Amino acid sequence: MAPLIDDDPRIIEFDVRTDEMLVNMGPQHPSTHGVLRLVLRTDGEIVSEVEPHIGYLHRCAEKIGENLTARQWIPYTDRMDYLAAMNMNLGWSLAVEKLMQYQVSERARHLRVLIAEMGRIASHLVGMGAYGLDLGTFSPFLYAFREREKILDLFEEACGARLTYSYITVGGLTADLPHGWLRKCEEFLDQFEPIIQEYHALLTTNAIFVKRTAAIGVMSPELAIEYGCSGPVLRGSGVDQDMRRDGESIYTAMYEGYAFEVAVMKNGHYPRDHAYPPVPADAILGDCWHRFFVRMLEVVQSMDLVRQSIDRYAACKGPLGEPVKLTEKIPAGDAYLETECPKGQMGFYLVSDGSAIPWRVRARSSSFSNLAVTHELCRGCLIADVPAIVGSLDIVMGEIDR
Amino acid sequence: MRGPGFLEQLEQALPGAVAGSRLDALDPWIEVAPERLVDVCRWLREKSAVRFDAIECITAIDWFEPDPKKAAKVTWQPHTELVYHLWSTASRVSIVLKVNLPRWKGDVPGQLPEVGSVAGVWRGANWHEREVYDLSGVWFVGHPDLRRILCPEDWEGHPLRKDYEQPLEYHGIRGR
Amino acid sequence: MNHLAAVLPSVATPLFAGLLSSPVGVAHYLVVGAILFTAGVVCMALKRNALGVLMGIELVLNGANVNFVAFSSPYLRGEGAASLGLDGQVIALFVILLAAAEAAVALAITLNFYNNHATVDIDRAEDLKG
Amino acid sequence: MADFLINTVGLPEWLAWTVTAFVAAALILNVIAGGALVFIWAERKIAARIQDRLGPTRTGGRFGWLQSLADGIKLLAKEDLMPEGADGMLFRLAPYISFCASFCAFIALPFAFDFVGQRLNVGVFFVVAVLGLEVFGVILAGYASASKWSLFGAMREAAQVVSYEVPLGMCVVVPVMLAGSMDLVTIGEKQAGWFTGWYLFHDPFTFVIFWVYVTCAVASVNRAPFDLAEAESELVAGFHTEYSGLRWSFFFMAEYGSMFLVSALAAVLFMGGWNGPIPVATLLGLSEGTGDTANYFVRLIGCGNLVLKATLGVLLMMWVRWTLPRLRIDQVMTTCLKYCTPIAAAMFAGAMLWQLAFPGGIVRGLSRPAGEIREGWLEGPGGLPVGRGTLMRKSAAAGSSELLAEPLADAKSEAGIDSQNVVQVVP
Amino acid sequence: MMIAVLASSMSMLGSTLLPISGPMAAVNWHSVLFLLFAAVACACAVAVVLADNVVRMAFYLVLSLASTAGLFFLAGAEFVGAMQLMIYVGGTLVLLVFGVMLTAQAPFVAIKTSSSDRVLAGMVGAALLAVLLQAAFRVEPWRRPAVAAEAAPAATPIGMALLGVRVDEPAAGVPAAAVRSGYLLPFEIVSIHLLVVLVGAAYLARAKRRRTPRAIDVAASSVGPVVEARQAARSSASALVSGGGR
Repeated sequence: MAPLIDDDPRIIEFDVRTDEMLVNMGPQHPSTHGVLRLVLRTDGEIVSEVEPHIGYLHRCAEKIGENLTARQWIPYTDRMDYLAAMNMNLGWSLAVEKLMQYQVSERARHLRVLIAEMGRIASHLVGMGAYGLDLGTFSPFLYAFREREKILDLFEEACGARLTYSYITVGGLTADLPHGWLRKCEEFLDQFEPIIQEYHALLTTNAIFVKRTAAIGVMSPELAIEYGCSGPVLRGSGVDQDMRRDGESIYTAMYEGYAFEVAVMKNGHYPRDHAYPPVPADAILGDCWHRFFVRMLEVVQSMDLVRQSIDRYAACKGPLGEPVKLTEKIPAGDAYLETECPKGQMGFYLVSDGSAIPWRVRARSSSFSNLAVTHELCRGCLIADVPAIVGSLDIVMGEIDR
Repeated sequence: MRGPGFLEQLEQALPGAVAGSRLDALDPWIEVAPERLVDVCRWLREKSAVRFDAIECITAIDWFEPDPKKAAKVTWQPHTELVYHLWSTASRVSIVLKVNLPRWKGDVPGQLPEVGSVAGVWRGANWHEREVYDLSGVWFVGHPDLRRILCPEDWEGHPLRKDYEQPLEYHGIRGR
Repeated sequence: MNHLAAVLPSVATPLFAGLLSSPVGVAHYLVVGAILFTAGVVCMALKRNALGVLMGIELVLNGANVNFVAFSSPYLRGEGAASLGLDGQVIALFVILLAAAEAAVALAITLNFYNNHATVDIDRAEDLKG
Repeated sequence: MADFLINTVGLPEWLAWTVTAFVAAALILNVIAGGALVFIWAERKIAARIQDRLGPTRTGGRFGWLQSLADGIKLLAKEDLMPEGADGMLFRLAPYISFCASFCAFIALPFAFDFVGQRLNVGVFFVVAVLGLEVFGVILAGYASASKWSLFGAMREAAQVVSYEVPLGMCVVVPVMLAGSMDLVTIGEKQAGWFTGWYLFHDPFTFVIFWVYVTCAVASVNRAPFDLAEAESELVAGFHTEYSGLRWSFFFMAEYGSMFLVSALAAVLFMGGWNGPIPVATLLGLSEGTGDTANYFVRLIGCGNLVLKATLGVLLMMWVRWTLPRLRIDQVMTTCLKYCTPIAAAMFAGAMLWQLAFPGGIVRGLSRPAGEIREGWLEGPGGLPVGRGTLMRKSAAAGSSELLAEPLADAKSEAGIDSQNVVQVVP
Repeated sequence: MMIAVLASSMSMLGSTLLPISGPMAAVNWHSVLFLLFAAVACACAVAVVLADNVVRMAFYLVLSLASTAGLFFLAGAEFVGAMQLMIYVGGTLVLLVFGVMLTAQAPFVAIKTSSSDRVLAGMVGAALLAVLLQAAFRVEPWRRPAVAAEAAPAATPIGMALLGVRVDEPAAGVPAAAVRSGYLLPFEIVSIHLLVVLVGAAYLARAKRRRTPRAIDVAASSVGPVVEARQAARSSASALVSGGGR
């Protein structure tokens, strides 16, 4: 390194110099959302480089998929994003159905929307609570889990499992909803709605929370797109993209007739943002605060969708339909389908040689792409910002490592 | 992506790059000559009418049947197929590129097949290529940092190859 | 040496006799001050680490402070002994303040030295050697 | 107590004093250790209530009273680990240094009039100074652990606590200025009577500076949102990452001890100390000097008062901790240097000017313009100061603003003068 | 030599302690505490010299200085004692340890001194100590045990003195007017000095460095370009039948 002289334009800071230090954040660290290892190169409190190391949770899900039939692989999708297992089931089922060119019944379609959106609420609640935890406040986490528990209760009643559901499956769903479920779901939504204001008071508008998140980890839309980021991470940067609207027809057809607006800032406004706290003055589009806020908006959006789907499902008198056989043969060919999962666009790619067991199974993880951008966001931030940034990406290691 | 017009544009811009295509498939795809892959990708991202600004996924498919009885029945020659799923945020369309590589470079077992890296075109391809290298054993020439990503650094073999055999033990841990 | 050997028992006997029962005087404090001072001087001479030298200086100043306070103390004044009164305490205060200032500057110099030479070994600081 | 032991029990003097010292030490230790037990239990219950759950319910009966005791026993039984490469001696000593600092500061803290380990003439200064020593144990712990996270925690703690001593000192100086003494007992005594006499309500500046004090106190004892040194989401557990078992619990005893200490200090400095909002004892006719038993009774009530106020302060800290996210290190320093310090300085100046303009505070000063004003140094006939006394101003109704001086009773005897000799003081 | 001094003093201590082991009733607590603090202060000061590890040195120094503060309290200089605790122990030494950590290359910094240096320094130190002790014992009145005096608290007089007003009684034999000026000027000088030092130290300790580009600096440009690009692409992509979307 060439010596610096005082009027060198490269010098911007004068500071007490310290030695560079390599620090391991993880794999056992409270705020790495699982077994993620971040190697930080720090100069005092300032992080000059972050390198994520992944793979601690690698379970060869894709290899396993080459030895099971398509329906048998459903439980393995549960364990990818275990916080939104319903959405994972849906993504894989749709990909297989796309290759099989299979059409589920209308009733199943509405039920799938209902379940998937409930799953989204549950996932965003965890994301929100855990983000509070990353910033050092514990209470919102429990508030979020309290409500999530109720969703899990509902799921348990519907399919018997609380975390790994395997409920949505190729050709429909494993079972219809039990009697009285819809009423309980509506009751949940009614009591949940005012609680969102509580979350806004505790986090979104909290001065310290804003200070910790606004203008931190700013991601430009170009950067987000180039890294293949998706979901709230992409929309938090102001890119108007939502697979539920922009995806392939087999997926978008599911949402046909549903009214929803993509939660993204347009002309300085979020959809229906008059009902929510205003964007703080020092927040920049693409920072941690916006990513968080998009999630909060999507909770409301999903509630709306759930209400709509409840009506449609209740009105739909047709049969639910049976799932395909466990050993159903899949036509030769390949199909790739991306669905809008809570964490982002989850893609499933299926190559079949005509037998019941796929030749190749591929899961394109949204968190994988979202995490890859970490080292760009964390350059030059403080150590305390690293959990804030990683937390705002809302990653799930089960999905990244597969 | 259906659109013979687009394919013609590509062929005009980069003659000889397109090795084949199938536009009536479920996901229409274009097969690209391995040595022209980076050029094609750069053209798709920067020059084409539809800017494919995001790379969603890179998949390697190992077309190889280890069971000799079944292998006699298959219609294809053993090869490794790379599938690139690209996406245009602007116009919300996707495109599929396929690249066929030999299973081993020069058919010498153990020599990884090589193809140009597109990490310079989309920075997001970096990790995807690392994953393909790690699990399927394809060497991406020009990749800035091609290391294993999911498996440990000292892991042997590439698990998603069909002839992969799990090691008997790894650092004293029983494998099978 | 001989002188000291002759002096020590004569002065030390009243000092230590009834050490626990009789009140201490200024001399007791002076002994503590002397030990601190000496330790500081030795520390300054001995340590090659710049920060060690700094600590030696602190000890020396502290030893001096003990003396000032002892001379000013209303409790220790023996009959007929002159007292510094308040002045002793005020001087001790100034010493403490200036020691803090000195420590800050010395530390800054050490850091600067460390930045340039990547060491705090003062034996290596010989750039200005003629 | 020593007198009692010597005269009534008949112990030899040295034994009596030793016993007295040990009893006093044991009492303070009890306040810290017992206080820590109670506060940890309270923290669990409060956190649980804030988070919509129950907290400990079974251990030791209905409300889980014995939960912290059970935890303590568990910690005792835990293996005492020390990382390889740690500096053994410093690693082992560090928790005790922290605890000692916390403990020592209690020596000068009055729990009621004369209920004090050692009444120090510079009590406030002593407490603040000793409290600042706690940081040393933390630094040593962080350094000796041979863990980078611990080191980060230690560096943060050092930077933070040293910085916050500046505004904290300024806040503390205001009551000292108003009382004209650094003796905590005197400061408490000055606020006797109704709650309007508290320095909190002395004038608007003291009211503001009280909240600055609260902020700085929370920061200097490392509680959320300033718990940077042990920020669990960033630094795993900061300086005590590598600690386990009893040593770890000593850090916590020190933390809860300090929390109680700064709260008690706030009570003494701003909220009348052991004087309740309503002078119940005085209204009942019980006051200092009524008799030994009455004295003791009054002081016991005062002690309860102070503990209650300090506990309220601790509860406030808990409430804050379970509500707010954590600040970042640069924001913590900004809060200190850009907000707390200037505000404290301005309020200090304001309180000073207020004291000049309306001596006696907002309530007393305005309602009683005449009479006792303040204490000061009196000049004798030769121009030399002769001793402490009270400056009087004749009532405004008398049409004179002349300043009179009257030496205090003890000052008179001390200086060997009587009030006749005292003349005017500089206005 | 040092050992000789120590041995002789130890033997004297032993011989003189024995006779008074009986009448413990006359224990002077001031003396006991003094001995305690003095012993800790001296032992730790020696330990500072003997230790090689800088952090341990700092630790011993803290104990030594804190014990000295205890001595100050015993000597009736409560304000100085508290000041010592606050500034020296709480401030200066924390700063020192900070410096140690900033300059630590290995986890535990220990620059060894050669043993010949040790011997030499020990000899010089012992000689110095002998001279100092001799001086300490030379003046007769100093050795006299103190007259037990109840002293007035010194904090207020010190404060007044620093503001230029002396309210304490002048020392014997000094004319009152001579000490009346107080310490206002030195106080101001020290204040300015501290300020200058603060600025100077901050200036000296800085290091030049290149700024790491922060993510915020390469921050988000607006969404505008993407939206425009999308519109452009939409119109130009009309030739395509997109595989997705509507």
